[in-house]
Amino acid sequence: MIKVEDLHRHFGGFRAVDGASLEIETGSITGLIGPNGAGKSTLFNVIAGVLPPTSGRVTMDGEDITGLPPHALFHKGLLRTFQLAHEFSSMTVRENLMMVPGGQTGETIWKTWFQRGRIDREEAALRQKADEVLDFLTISHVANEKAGNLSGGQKKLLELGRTMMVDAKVVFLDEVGAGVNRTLLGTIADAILRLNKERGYTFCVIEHDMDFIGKICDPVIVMAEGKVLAKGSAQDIMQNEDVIESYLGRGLKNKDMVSA
Amino acid sequence: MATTRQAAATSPWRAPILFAILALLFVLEGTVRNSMFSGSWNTSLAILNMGLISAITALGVNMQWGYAGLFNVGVVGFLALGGLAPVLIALPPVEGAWSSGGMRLLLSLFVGMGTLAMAKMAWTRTRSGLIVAGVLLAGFVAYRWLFDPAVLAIEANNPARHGNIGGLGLPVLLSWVVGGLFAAAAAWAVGKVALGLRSDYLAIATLGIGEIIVAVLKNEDWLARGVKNITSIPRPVPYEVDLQANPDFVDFATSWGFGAAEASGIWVKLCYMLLFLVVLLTIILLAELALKSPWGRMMRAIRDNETAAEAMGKDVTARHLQVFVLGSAVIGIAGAMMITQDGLMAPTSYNPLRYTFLIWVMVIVGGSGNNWGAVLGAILIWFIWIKVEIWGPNLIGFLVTPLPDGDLKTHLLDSAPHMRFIVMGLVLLLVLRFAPRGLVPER
Amino acid sequence: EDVKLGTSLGFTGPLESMSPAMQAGVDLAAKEINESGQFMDGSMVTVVQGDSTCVDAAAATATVERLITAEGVKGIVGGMCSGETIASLENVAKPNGIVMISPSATSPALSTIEDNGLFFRTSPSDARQGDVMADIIMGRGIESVAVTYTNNDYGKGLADSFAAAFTAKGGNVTTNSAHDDGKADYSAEVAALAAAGGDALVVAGYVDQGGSGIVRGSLDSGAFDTFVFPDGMVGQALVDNFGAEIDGSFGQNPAAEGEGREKFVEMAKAEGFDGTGAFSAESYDAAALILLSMAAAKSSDPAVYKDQVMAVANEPGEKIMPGELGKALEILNGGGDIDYVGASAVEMIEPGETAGVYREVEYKDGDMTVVGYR
Amino acid sequence: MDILNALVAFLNFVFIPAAAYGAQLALGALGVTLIYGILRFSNFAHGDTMAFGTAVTIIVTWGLQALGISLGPLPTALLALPFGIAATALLALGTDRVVYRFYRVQKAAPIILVMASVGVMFLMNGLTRLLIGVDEIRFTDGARFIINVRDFREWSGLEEGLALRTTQLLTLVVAVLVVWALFWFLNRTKSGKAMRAYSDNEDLALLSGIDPERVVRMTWIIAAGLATIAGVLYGLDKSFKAFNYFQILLPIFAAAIVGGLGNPLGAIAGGFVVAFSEVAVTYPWVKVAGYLFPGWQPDGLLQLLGTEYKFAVSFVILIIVLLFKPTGLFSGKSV
Amino acid sequence: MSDAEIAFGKRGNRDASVVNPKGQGSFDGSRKSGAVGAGIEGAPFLIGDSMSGGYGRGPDILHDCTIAVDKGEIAVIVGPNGAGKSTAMKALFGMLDLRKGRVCLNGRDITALNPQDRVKAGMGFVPQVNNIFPSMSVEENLEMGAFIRSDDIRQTLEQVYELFPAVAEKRKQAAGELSGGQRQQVAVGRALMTRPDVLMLDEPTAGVSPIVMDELFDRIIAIARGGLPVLMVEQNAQQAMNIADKAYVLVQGANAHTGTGKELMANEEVRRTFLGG
Ligand SMILES: Nc1ncnc2c1ncn2[C@@H]1O[C@H](COP(=O)(O)OP(=O)(O)OP(=O)(O)O)[C@@H](O)[C@H]1O
Ligand SMILES: Nc1ncnc2c1ncn2[C@@H]1O[C@H](COP(=O)(O)OP(=O)(O)OP(=O)(O)O)[C@@H](O)[C@H]1O
Ligand SMILES: [Mg+2]
Ligand SMILES: [Mg+2]
Repeated sequence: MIKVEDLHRHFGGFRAVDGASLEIETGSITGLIGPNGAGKSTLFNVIAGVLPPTSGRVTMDGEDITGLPPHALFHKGLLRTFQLAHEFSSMTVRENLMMVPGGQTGETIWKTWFQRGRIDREEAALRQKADEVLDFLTISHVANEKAGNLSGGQKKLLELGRTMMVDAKVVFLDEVGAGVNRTLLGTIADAILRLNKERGYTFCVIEHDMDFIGKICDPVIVMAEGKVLAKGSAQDIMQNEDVIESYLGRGLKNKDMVSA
Repeated sequence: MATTRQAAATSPWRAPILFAILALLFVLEGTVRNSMFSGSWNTSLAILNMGLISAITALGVNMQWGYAGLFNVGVVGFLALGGLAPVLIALPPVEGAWSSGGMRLLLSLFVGMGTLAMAKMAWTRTRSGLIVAGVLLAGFVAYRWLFDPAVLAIEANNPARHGNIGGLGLPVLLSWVVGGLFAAAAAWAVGKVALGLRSDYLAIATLGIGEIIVAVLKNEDWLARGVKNITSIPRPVPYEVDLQANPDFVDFATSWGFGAAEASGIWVKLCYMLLFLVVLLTIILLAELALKSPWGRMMRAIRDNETAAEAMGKDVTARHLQVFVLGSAVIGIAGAMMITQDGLMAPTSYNPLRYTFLIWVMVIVGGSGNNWGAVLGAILIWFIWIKVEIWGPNLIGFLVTPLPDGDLKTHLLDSAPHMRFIVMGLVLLLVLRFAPRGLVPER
Repeated sequence: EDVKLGTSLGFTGPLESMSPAMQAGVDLAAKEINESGQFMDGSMVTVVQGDSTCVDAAAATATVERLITAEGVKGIVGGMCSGETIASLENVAKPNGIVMISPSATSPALSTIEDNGLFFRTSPSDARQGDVMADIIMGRGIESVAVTYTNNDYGKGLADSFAAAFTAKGGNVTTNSAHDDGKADYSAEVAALAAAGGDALVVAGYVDQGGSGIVRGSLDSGAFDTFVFPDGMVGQALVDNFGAEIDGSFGQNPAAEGEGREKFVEMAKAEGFDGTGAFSAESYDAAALILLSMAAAKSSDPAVYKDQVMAVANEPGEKIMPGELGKALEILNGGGDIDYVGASAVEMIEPGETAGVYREVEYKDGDMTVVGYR
Repeated sequence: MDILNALVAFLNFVFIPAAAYGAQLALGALGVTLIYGILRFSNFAHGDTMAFGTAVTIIVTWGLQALGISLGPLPTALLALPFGIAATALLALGTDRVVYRFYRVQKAAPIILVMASVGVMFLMNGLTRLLIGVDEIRFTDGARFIINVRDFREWSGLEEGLALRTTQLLTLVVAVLVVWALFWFLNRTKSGKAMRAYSDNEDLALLSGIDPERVVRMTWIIAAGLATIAGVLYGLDKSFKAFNYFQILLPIFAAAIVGGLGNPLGAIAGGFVVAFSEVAVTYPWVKVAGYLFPGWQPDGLLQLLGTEYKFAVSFVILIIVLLFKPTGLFSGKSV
Repeated sequence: MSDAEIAFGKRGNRDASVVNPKGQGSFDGSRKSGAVGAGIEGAPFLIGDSMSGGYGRGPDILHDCTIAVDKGEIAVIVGPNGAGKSTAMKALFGMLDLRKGRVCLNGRDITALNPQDRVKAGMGFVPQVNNIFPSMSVEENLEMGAFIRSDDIRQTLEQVYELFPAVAEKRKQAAGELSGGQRQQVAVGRALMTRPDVLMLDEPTAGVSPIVMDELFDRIIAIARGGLPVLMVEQNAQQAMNIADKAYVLVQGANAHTGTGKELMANEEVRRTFLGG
């Protein structure tokens, strides 16, 4: 369980995150929504160790993880994907996956000079695992393609795939849907649900597409102006007047002009 | 885009062909005598040897830039630091230096280091600036109290000939390793500061440390006599005069049709060449082994996308520090080798144009990210750098022949030595133009 | 026979502005020898120019390597700076047994170097000048001076030997600090010197380098108005730069009693270069010494003529001034003895360097006057 | 009185020289920062561009002097300056056309441009030497001093003197004028805004109808102007020597970076930071202390560090600044 | 490739003291315009007619792709990721070398014009990414939109502020400090400042919250009904189809389906495979 307690992050005088407190239950797929500039990404970045908090605390299963660097959080099983896909573009898709696990023998430079045999064995195992993941994500046909040449949606799947190379506990997804074709987004939603069910991953998802949120998330947390505005099931949230007022809106005003 | 075009045009034969051309240049330099080449094997080998040292330096820079994208503009400093090693390791001990203040000096350096460590500890424990400042001040006073008299005593010890702490009288080859260690230690300190916070300004930090190291070598006479220079550093290879005095060698030389003086020069240079080649190839072997394993994959990932690598559990800062230290160590080794070959340690000669910019030119021209490219670029650029000394004036002499005699012609002929810069610039621009990713681009 | 004479001078690099006049000195000597037609049964001398860069030992070594092994020169005038000179001497000249006569490398380290009798210089070691300068300053009743030196072996060696001599004679050196040549700005150095104070400022630097910058800054800010100029500073450029502003300053540089130097300056003028340029006269002498020694030995083999250098340079024999190389050749061909004096009053002492006769100069009414010799 | 003496000593040896030197660095850094901001690379040839511009100016100055034209108390070189700027601008534009444009059109990585600028540096280096030789050249004429030491001492009756050279004042005045003009240009004129827009987002500038080649041309012309002005002022104040203009490149870069590359205001601040740290940190306070505490005679010079390390000092200060302000003194807005 | 990657030649180096990674372009701005020819008789206001082409010397991305929009219309382009939607927009704007086909505006063939001159010819474009000048103030951003105009721009400025009141409040603030939705409004406003004859928007609603998205769509409808042709790319296909007079489905750089928004929504296969409905 990830617990955020009274978290603040200020930029100069501006309070991007202003005393947010929330919990992400183990095994859940928690949605995080809110108006532009509500502080969602900033909150993510603080939890993921990219930004130091101004004040407040983040704990994971009771352990204080506030301000740990991203690589340390990775080794604790806390993984994240990026709003804009951050693939290793000049490496092949398979290499993108094989580089993920930590503690490989061949990552210590002097061992690469003296322990070739052991490294080769480890590599073979890693390779097999990577191929399994690619199968799972239905992108094994591009295994040897440079990751930079993938389409936007495939890159997002690759992002997801990297989290499967190790035993992740919690995965943070930042706007997986923005700019992604809606049909593909459906595929991604299915993948998330399967990971959650089959492997017990906990997810926390930022997204503006309410269909997507409604399909996979429970509960949903709404942020506004750096604070938590509401929390509840997707249905409840979509009925919440405050949320409609500040975030969802009531549809087009100019509908009448459309058919004109 | 040009880059993709060039990558598409890169054939597997490119590197071998270029190396063959380079070899041909050296053979021509050794055999053909005309306005382009000198026709002397001694010259040819001398250029090659220095080229090999440059190649090792370029390999170090290439590790930092090509593998990890770290921009090191303090190459001159790390070279100089490496050059200190032969002085402190291989030179015979200076009589009276240690007894006059050596121990006290060591103690003072120890106190200096200790102060920094204590300050660091005080900061992590108490987070109080006042206490840290107190520790630093006390440490500084203690350090100076120990340091100053020791230095005075050492420098007063026969200043015309020595005035320095002297060496340990160990084999000079050992000093190559030590030179690497010196540079590595300095790189660790710089990297801790500059890489720890943000790598944005590594360039300026290294530029600074380069200047500082050279300034220290110039002004701290107790270390290596400062600007008064150290000469006669022991060699790992025989001396020419000894060879010339050896009848067996003279016979051997005559049997090959060489004069004794010429043959001795060639022999010594070949010995050096062998040593340098062993070092160069070992470094390349180790580097390629590392690059072709998960370590290399990790480094490529970090270079590709630091943020993502960090999120994938790779400690980017630590890896950057590692590569920076390794690369600097290689540069340090090259620095020690250079001093060994020159037999002279002259801190005034370390200027950034020659030892930083020229090395960078070598790496970029060769093709950064590719070890063989760096080697090719280094040897080629060094060859040109030396040869433009005569090519430049010859070229200008040729160009002005049609001019009538007069002030302009004399002025141009007088300025001929400056063609060295012009030709160098032209070569660089031409290579960049036709091979913007370098002669042997990274695969 | 066509005898080749090499030069290894810093045509590019920090001392690039001094090199052309030095090269011209060498060329002048060669021209004079050739025109006499008396050199080794009508042999001609050609001068091969090399760029030592002054600072880059590796480049200098490569240059000398080329001069010797490719061009086949029989003697070298050079190098220019001490560090580079040592490197090319040890790594190339010595193994190949070629004579080097440096006009400008003044480091005391070169006095003790193992050179197999191949290395000479036409400039004295700095150790001697320090002593002379201390005497001159003391003689003028000045007891407290600040010293600034160019941060290389020349400057440092000179400043240290001077400071030792001056203190031993009872003077006070308020500060002895370095300045780097070719730096963008010397305000900090001037400020430090001014703060240290003293009745005069000893500027152990180069006139077309940082030395002038220091003098300029000191004059402008009123830090000092009396300066002491050692050899690197004494030259026409100093008068051109500062004119009457340095009235009352004084200095010394190696030069003989008599007309040798003036004669050389005149000849240089006729050739179209500045004979007062630093080390130009010494370069002329270095070239002349090599060539005359060859003539004396009747051989251009360095192993043979190296033993003649001292004999040619010193007594007994007829004194040879600049412009009299033809006469000298005549005497040598006739089996006679010469005592080469040349443009810089060459007088060789062991181990192959000039003893150093210094002339004391004074600046008055925007001009330089010679007041005596030591 | 003693306090006045201390103050005058400080002004004379620290403040005035450092201010003039700082202004020279600032002008140089301004050119570097402009090219960095708009053309996106660190131009290593800037020092040699300065040297070239100065060399042309000197040659024209000689011509003017030969014609008997002068500016009275001001240096004749000021009259020749426009010619120098014009020639340098032509050279810069030519270089751009022959060298840099190729890479710009190819969208090559800017690091390639940096290396190309090293090549251009070598070329210009040789070119300047071909043009004017390697000797030290002084080309100041007119009145040397506005206040000189002797007059000041007589006038004030103080022990310490104060000197202010014409060139120093000129440097400061010109620097202020140039900086003001540059700011006005960048923030108020359409062309200036187009340059900032191009610097911010090249593609979008194109989509707004801005002609990128025109922006590039303008950048080179302004940079050449700044380089020539900086070079001439520096040469007037010190002296001209081709080699020194390479040496000044290092402090100029330090100044540009400490101020935040790409930021004109930062370049100016950076110039002064570097200049003052060089002069002030190595200043021996013994004399000033002597005036302030007449009874106290320290035995040392009260010097924090020898002048040998002055350059190191400015770098250490630079690194400390970067540790606390990682994007330089003036982060945020770029050109 | 991100900006920084271009700048540092994909070397991962972030050393900002060597090169400036911010804002480097991807298009050669030095290209000269060619001559304007005669357009296609009776064609829509803006038409890219059977365009084929790709980036640099790379393979073709567009294959015989036709996109058109007429006065008073909203035309929407949808399709899978990487289909070439943005590429088609860039092709219309001359930021791509067409190997086949041509672009006509208002009865004239403008295929040979470079982007700068297309702006002058009356086209306004809001790219998908990097569509503001981050370090310039909101007002300066808008002024840059009016760069080619020499008349008084104050009136247009007021109109834009009226249209986007949220932006008007922040006119002195650097645009880079705005939130995502506000940035989009500035970007659209910048294009309007040109007084364009045709407006092209590439995914103007990506990443904005539902309420802001509705607002943006409202504005777009209002603009189109004012007579200005609007061509846009949208991933929010269902919303977009509702307001589209004309819709194109692009697949692998070619026209797969064309029709009115309603028609395509009604097509079950199109809906399932491309619109995610
Ligand atoms: N580096 C920064 N400096 C100043 N302000 C910042 C910075 N980063 C974010 N902000 C501000 O903090 C606020 C929250 O930003 P954040 O990116 O967290 O929003 P968000 O909820 O993710 O919005 P969106 O849905 O648009 O992604 C915004 O108003 C933004 O302007
Ligand atoms: N600058 C470029 N150079 C080379 N290829 C490119 C470039 N930009 C895009 N491509 C390629 O062109 C194809 C089409 O890209 P485009 O950006 O037009 O897709 P899109 O339909 O806009 O997708 P999305 O919905 O993700 O924005 C992709 O395969 C992409 O990899
Ligand atoms: Mg966000
Ligand atoms: Mg797109």
